[in-house]
Amino acid sequence: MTDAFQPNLDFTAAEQVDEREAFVVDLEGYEGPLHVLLALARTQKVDLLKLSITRLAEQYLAFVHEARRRNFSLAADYLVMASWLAYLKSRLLLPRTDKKDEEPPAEEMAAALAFRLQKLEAMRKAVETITSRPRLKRDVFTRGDPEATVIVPSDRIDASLYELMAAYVTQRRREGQRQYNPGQRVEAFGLEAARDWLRDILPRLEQWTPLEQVAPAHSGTEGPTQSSFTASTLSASLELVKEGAMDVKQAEAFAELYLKRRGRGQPLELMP
Amino acid sequence: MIQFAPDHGEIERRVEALLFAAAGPLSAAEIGRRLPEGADVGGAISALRERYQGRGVELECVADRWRFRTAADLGFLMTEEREEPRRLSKAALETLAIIAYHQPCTRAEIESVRGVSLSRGTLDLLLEMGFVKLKGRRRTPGRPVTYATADKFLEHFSLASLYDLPGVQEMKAAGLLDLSIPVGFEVPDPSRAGDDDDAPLLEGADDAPEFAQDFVAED
Amino acid sequence: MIQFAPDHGEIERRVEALLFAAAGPLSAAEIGRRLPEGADVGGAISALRERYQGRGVELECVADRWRFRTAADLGFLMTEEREEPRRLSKAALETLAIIAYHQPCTRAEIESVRGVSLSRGTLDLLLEMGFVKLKGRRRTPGRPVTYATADKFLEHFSLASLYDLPGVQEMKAAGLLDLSIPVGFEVPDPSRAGDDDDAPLLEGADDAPEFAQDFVAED
Repeated sequence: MTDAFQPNLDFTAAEQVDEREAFVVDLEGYEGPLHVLLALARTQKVDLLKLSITRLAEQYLAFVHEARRRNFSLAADYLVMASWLAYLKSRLLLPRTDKKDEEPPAEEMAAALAFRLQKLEAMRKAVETITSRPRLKRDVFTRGDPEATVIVPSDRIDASLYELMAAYVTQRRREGQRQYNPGQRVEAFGLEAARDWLRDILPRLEQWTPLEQVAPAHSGTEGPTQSSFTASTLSASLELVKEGAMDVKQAEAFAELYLKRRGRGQPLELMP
Repeated sequence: MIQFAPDHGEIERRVEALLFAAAGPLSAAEIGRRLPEGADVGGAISALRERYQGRGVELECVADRWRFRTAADLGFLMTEEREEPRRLSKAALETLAIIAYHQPCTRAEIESVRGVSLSRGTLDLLLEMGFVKLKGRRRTPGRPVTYATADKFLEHFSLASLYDLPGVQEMKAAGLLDLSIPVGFEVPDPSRAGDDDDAPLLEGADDAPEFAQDFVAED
Repeated sequence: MIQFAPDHGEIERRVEALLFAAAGPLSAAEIGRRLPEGADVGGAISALRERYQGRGVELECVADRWRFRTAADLGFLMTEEREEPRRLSKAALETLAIIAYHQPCTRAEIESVRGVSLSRGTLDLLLEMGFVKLKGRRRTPGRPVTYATADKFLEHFSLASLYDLPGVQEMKAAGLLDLSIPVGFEVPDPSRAGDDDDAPLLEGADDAPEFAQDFVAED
């Protein structure tokens, strides 16, 4: 059965055979089993729906055989397709049993395969027709120099879901890198903690105390830096000032800052 | 400046000026918004289209919007303006075509038409180029995301709308754009085999290459 | 394609196309260089000038160079203000993405993901565009305002609900998470942000229902 076709797959024979009939085993040229099947089906030169599936199966199996003989490492999907086609072919050739079968009739499966090939072929043709259309910036050109005051279609915002996704992932990646890099890690004295710290020592702040003395002291190499302690303590103290729990004063810009608990009924002290 | 009740000719002039000045295609509504109430934008566009017919510059409809562009047969003159097109691989073009003709469709459906799994980079290139967009989710189990073409696809290939895709009516009539697989039809789909319990089958095939040869040998 | 001895009409077409597609004004010599030897550029320009006389677009000469421009009396059509930006800035898009996936979230949380402080205009712009809305206040010290996406966000991105936002699977499928998925990378599902699992924390929520939803146990 395969005799009629087999020579075409043979490389030595292929050289003597008419180019159009030669079917050279070149896996690189194919995307997958369906693409190979489509190429094979074309050699039958019939309407894809009237395709001889048995013949197609033979051709494909011969193709796989040849490819393997030539030491191509065949992808699993080629082999899966081969076994399925062999199975389909055997079912098509065997006399039909009337036994209640769970599977659909082989003819139906064959027709469906032909349909799939037809569909792929249609898409192939579509690619050809679409790409032969006049293409922007290759065949047709829009205004090279639109007027300075461009009319911007105002009801459109150019942002696709893809861009949104991409923007999200980029940032999360950045975030991951930031957190992963220990060298860049800056441990800060949290505002929360600063507030708690202040509330704790507030009762003791009866006198004007410099900010530096109020802020927790940096110890060892671990933990937040002294400037973080100072900055957070200042921020937290301003909140407490706003709440009316304490006062703050500074003689002039860059001068020492003093903090003090606000006494009940005590008038706001003027700056010295 | 004629501000009140401009006649047809004046409306046509204004539409012409707007389309010329615009950086991108404009819809009739977008044009109309800049014209006096009740202006016959459609009529003006038809008149302009006729006027520019066969000229070096033509008026065309892309993605339901209008734009002036150079005549297709004069592309060879624009050596300086031409941009080296980003070459799309065969796989990318096929994927684009499948999405264009079947939209909205899922990744699995694209893979099922092509019979191979989509390699990395194929879809994201199309997405990045703005030819394809995420459309929504299929209301089926797993709620897969669906893809559709974006306006830029139509603009790039000078298509007025999706109805103008070459051969779309014929394909539809022939039932070729149906994504539902015929009842009981199961071609092994390796692209999806990895995702479920078919995985052992694949491993088996890899480990035992004789597997297929056996069938061939028996022939 | 007429390559040999194109007639006057054809030369005129070509000059028209060249002037239209050029990024700046062209001199007669520059045009002539792209036309067949001996083509009457001057004649073509005169003919075009006459053809466009009184139209919405005119051919004008500046410093011995030629260009198309919209008729001077139609300038008023072009001075329209932009109503909305055409493209979202990178910062705006990134901010929108974080709000979409992490909503409701506070300004500080957005900044913590982005690693940079948020400029005032970014959030305002998103609010103004209706993509984002104020959601409530976090019940943490300082009671920071939380942000969430508004309906217009769903509309613009054609999403039926927040449940339809692409998740990790789609990000992978789009090739965005190909190589180095950060350890522990998870994309929150914003559609579940509203789940009221924190029942004990609902006290006092009567007057401000959003607060409860926004609450995140920080300890």
